[in-house]
Amino acid sequence: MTEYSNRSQYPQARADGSLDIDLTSGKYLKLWQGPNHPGITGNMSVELTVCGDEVVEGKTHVGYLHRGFEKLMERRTFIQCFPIVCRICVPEPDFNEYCYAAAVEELAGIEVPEKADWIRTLILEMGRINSYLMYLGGQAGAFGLGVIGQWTTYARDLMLDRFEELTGARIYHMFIMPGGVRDDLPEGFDQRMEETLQEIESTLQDVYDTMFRNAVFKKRAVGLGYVDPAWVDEYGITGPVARGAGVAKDVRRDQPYLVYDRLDFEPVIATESDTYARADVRRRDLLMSVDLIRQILARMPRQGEVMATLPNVLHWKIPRGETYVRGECSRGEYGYYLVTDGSGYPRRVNVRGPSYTHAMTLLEKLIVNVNISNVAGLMVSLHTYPPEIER
Amino acid sequence: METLYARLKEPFGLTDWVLQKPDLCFVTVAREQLRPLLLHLRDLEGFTHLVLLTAVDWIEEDRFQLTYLLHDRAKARDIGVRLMLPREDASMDSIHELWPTAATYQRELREMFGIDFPGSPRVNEDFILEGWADLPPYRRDFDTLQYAHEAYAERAGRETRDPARHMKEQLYPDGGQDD
Amino acid sequence: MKDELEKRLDRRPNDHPQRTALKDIPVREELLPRTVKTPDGQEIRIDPLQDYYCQAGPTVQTPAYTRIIEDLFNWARAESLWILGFGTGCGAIEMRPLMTPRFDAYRYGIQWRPTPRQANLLVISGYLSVKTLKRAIRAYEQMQNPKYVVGLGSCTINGGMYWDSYNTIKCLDEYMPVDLYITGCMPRPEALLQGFDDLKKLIRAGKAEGANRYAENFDWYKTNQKRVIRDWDMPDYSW
Amino acid sequence: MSVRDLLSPFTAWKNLFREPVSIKDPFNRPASERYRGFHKNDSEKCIGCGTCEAICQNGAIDMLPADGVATQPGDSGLRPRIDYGRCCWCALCVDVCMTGSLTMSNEYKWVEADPDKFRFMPGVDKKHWDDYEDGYRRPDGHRLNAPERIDMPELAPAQRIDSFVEMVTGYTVEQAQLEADRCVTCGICVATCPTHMAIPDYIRAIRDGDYERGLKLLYDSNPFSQICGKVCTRRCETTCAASHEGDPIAIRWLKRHITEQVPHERYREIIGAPGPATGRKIAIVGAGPAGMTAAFDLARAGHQVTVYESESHAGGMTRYGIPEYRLPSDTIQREIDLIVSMGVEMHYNTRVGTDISMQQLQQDNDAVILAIGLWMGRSTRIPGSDHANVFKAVDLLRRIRDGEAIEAPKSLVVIGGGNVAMDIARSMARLQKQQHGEIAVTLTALEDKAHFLADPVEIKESIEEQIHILDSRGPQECVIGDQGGLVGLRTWKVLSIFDEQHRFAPSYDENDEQLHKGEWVIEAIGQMSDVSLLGEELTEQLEWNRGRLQVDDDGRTSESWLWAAGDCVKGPDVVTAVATGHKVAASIEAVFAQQEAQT
Repeated sequence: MTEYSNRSQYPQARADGSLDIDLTSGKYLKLWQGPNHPGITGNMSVELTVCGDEVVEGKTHVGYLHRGFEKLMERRTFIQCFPIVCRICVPEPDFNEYCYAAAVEELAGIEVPEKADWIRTLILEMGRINSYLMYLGGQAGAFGLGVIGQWTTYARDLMLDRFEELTGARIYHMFIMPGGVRDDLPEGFDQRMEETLQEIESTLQDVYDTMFRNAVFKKRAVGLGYVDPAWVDEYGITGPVARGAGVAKDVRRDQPYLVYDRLDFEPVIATESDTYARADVRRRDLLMSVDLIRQILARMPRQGEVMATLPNVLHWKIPRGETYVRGECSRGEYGYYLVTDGSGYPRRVNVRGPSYTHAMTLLEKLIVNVNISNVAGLMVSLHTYPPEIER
Repeated sequence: METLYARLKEPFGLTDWVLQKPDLCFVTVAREQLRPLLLHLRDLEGFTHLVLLTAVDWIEEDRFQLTYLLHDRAKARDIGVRLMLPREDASMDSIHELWPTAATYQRELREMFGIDFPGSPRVNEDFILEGWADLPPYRRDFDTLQYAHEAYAERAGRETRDPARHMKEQLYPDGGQDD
Repeated sequence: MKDELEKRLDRRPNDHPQRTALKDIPVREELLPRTVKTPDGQEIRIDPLQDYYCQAGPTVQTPAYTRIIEDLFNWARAESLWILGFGTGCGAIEMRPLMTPRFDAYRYGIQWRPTPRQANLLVISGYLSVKTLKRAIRAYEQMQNPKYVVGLGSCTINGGMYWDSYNTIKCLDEYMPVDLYITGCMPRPEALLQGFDDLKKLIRAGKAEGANRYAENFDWYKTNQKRVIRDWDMPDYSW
Repeated sequence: MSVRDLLSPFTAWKNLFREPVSIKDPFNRPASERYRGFHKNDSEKCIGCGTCEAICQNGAIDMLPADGVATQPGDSGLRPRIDYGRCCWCALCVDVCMTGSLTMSNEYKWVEADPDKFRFMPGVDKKHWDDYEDGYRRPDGHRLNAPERIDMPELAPAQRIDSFVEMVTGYTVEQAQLEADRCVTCGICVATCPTHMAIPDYIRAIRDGDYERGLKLLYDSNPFSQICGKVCTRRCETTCAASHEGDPIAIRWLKRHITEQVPHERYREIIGAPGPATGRKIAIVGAGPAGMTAAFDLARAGHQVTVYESESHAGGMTRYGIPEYRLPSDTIQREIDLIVSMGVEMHYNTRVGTDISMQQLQQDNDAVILAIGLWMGRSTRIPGSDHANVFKAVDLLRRIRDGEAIEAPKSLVVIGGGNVAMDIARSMARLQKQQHGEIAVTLTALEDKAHFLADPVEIKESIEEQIHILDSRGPQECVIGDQGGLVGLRTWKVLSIFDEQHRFAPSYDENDEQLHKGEWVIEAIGQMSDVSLLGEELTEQLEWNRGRLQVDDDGRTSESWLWAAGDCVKGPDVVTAVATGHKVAASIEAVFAQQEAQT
């Protein structure tokens, strides 16, 4: 493992422990990476203070995508919130739809038909595959392996075609509604899904050969961004970042929701806890999702309703209460904290995205002493999406 | 969960216990008991993971509710600790030494609700908003629609009619009785 | 055109009452005037806002002398749309399929560049928060002429889903000269290609005059921009 | 790190031999079958209820008048205009659309240089995707509002058939809440209600649990709210937006629910006391819904109102024409008492024309209102219809309601397919059950089942009560037996009722002849006014229209002091009578105000 710590003698620590960074000394340079930068994960930025080509301090800046969802939802009825939540996360919007719907159903006491649960699980796994494919392209691209992104984006597009025929939209599906899902699977869906899954598997084999067995990638990813397992609780680390550190933390298994208790799987873990390990966890997790989709299609009931009867949504009121609903998305724990006050509008919705802790405190910790050229790779390895930080 | 509550109720003066679902409960605690309670939960009860820290504005009751949601990984359960703060000049003790991530949450609360957390790192820096000069936007008394109307130009030419009123104008404009 | 713009400007109220209690927004540390010591010990006084930017405002580009030459230029411009890879909003995610083999926009002379200096098309991919608007304006101003702006998604047209948000602008053309809009939430890659194709037609017809409109109505645009960007800690034109 | 790590990436070169994955023509790639693309609207089907606008969280939809779409009962004449600078294609508008007119195509490309052009009225502004086959439409069974009405609890046929106890028991609060919840508050019904009650508002009051506000809203437009809550013909429900893809909202039962939830002693306080006395005097002939409504309005305005009623009780046809099991007497009495409490002077058992003349009324009052109803049953005038056992339905109903002991025959035939026919058939069935334990009532109507004039619910309940209903039968003769007693009714099959000019001229199939056995025949084919009270002179002076008094739009007759309202002018039904009552009251008020201004 490459030793990154204490490579530079600067900056020196002051007596109180803070860093003695004097911009006028000429030793340091302030460098903004983002928001308009090819090596940034979406529309966000890190304010780097560098000494030579080494980062001595990094501060995450977000808010470029802030639309005030939590405020907007307070003035939308419960059904009107449903189309807006998915916009909180572009690459994997369905988790918002699921968490919101589940929270509303819990507080309103709505029973969801069993088949809807299966279809929801299917959609969440499809979304996970999409998200991971994007990640793989980004992770490879951050280390200069542009071709991986060309392949995975194509594979992801095939999955988007499946999304389109199932949900009627490519990106923002607006399919998981409070009460169930909008519609049943279309005819012949299983067959086309199987073809897509096979294409994805073959793409992944190519990715494995050219990325994971690539000297360049190994050289740069191994040892980069080491996360100590002890930080997992301290920093609220979830998902593949935690699993890459050997902590088998997976909401799907720990607190099974939807139909995960009826599927066979084991959380994927790795112990090296660096960028390479996290990429590998995600690659294997992706393959697991492929398997889960096959299990779902094989086991799900084909008869029955997909939507519960809702009260007239125009005057839908939910009694006072609060709850938290979580799910395991591709980046970690996604959760909705919903407070209702008996009116027709949510009192408060708080969206807890995994990037909130990963891209802020954890990134700022990991980024110290990293070479500038590796900042992008490090950020991607935490798999952050800025809109779920600022909402 | 029940036994946990029974054990902690007396020493920490917990109230308003709600078992929302088998693995999630909410309790309310007084301000001075919060830190001991969080420490106890983290170090002795296994609630090692701070899931979220957020606020709810109960403007009618003139107070903020802070919610600290903690997760126990081993037993797969959560506890939400509620704390009520007066709305006026709201300020709360920072818990960033217990969980470093709390600093981010506290920065957001400072910006979006105007709740101060003295001592929390970078708490007064802009976090999400930039150059914001109005009421903290997540407060209930901040009207986002009105603000949007006043601050940002909108495209002209939108109008709408109410069906019932339009029918009245068309079919019985004098408001008279008809069939 | 200008009259119409003025009219739209007039119908909006000035700073609204909620905003009267303005707090002073401190200028960023790195933008403050300061003295810097060079490695050889010389001390230099720097005022970043004055020294780091060229402050000359934009100028209107006159067409080439003859029609044939101008047509040739326009053809060349139309066939090389270089898009600034600045994902300002969610719509940017549909650009990625365009960059990759399935939709392959490169075959139509469209490619993505990482820096404004190399790009001539700014795609505003959806809503713009005030914070991003500030960056988008700078990115736009740093692009070389001739340059074009395409508004992507309904949010750029009339606010879209975020019509009542306190943090997003509603009409993009109040702040930037937009040549074309593509509606959708978000528009599919095929719709984007269609939009770029239509933009090419506009350019070939010599009608994509957004940059000149920006230069002509510079003050109007700046007034609008400064109305929503509260901490205007940058020069008026950051070329 | 090994040699393999250096060589393995070169496997990428195998893609050199692969078929390119690029889509050849990305400009013409159709979206999927379910794709939520640009909107379509079937303008013929759309009723302009604005529910799409109500649910749109983006404020993208405006309801505006459209070219070629007229405002008419049941159609507001507005059509949605969608702003694609706002829309997010969530399709909630499609899901909630009350008629299913709004759908989506799978078109998705729209590029425009002018941002103001992204607004259009689907189905009205023609678009090339209007005839696209594919695109999102609401999946079967996917509803955002419950299509089924909450059933009104009522006595089972076996329980109710031998008594005149009210058969409907009224919603519980929970049931009413659920039913009120179904209303989408579009307000299209208001225009159809003859008296334009604030229907969506009082339904909202039920949802809010604010019954006193609901009651105030009811009595603002209808002083017969308790009665209408039980027996209204509810034309509003025929135009209800929910009726297009489900049951209409039970507007009548919800009205009834409000009146039941407020304690009766609170009514007067909620409705409010009458205004200060004006000294004006008004006489009203007939204490039916029209007369009493006018009395209510005028008394509340402070005028001195006197009502002359020939029967012993007020209520008119609501009391003497509607059977007790549909409308109990105490409901009527409460309603009348409430109106009388506004300061109305009642003269019962006083027949104008006999006990007091119209001329006298004219002299004593500033205005006179004629609200004499339709009390004379029409006759079929077929052979044998003058037999002693051939009755008029109105007469019989009145006698039953008056408490007269009637000996029901073992079997009888009713002629007519309206509500009165159902009422008398069911009333007689009850008497038969009480007296003989057996029911033998045959009902014959000219119309076929699809065009019955009676309320479908009445027909359903009649059938439940073992009334034998025969449609398309034209009465030809009341057959009289050898002993002089009635044997039954002979009918022919009806081929058509109206001729080509839409005039009443039934044609029959004479080969299809039936004899319906019955000791009695009851005619329920319509009523007319008894206008003898006017006296010859006044009858001469007044203008007439097909046997009904000719009135102007305000209910005023050709005589400037005389107004007319109720069934004798229009109808017949309670709520129309209430509407005309309001109208003449308003007209009289206007005339008074005019006189005031002149002096």
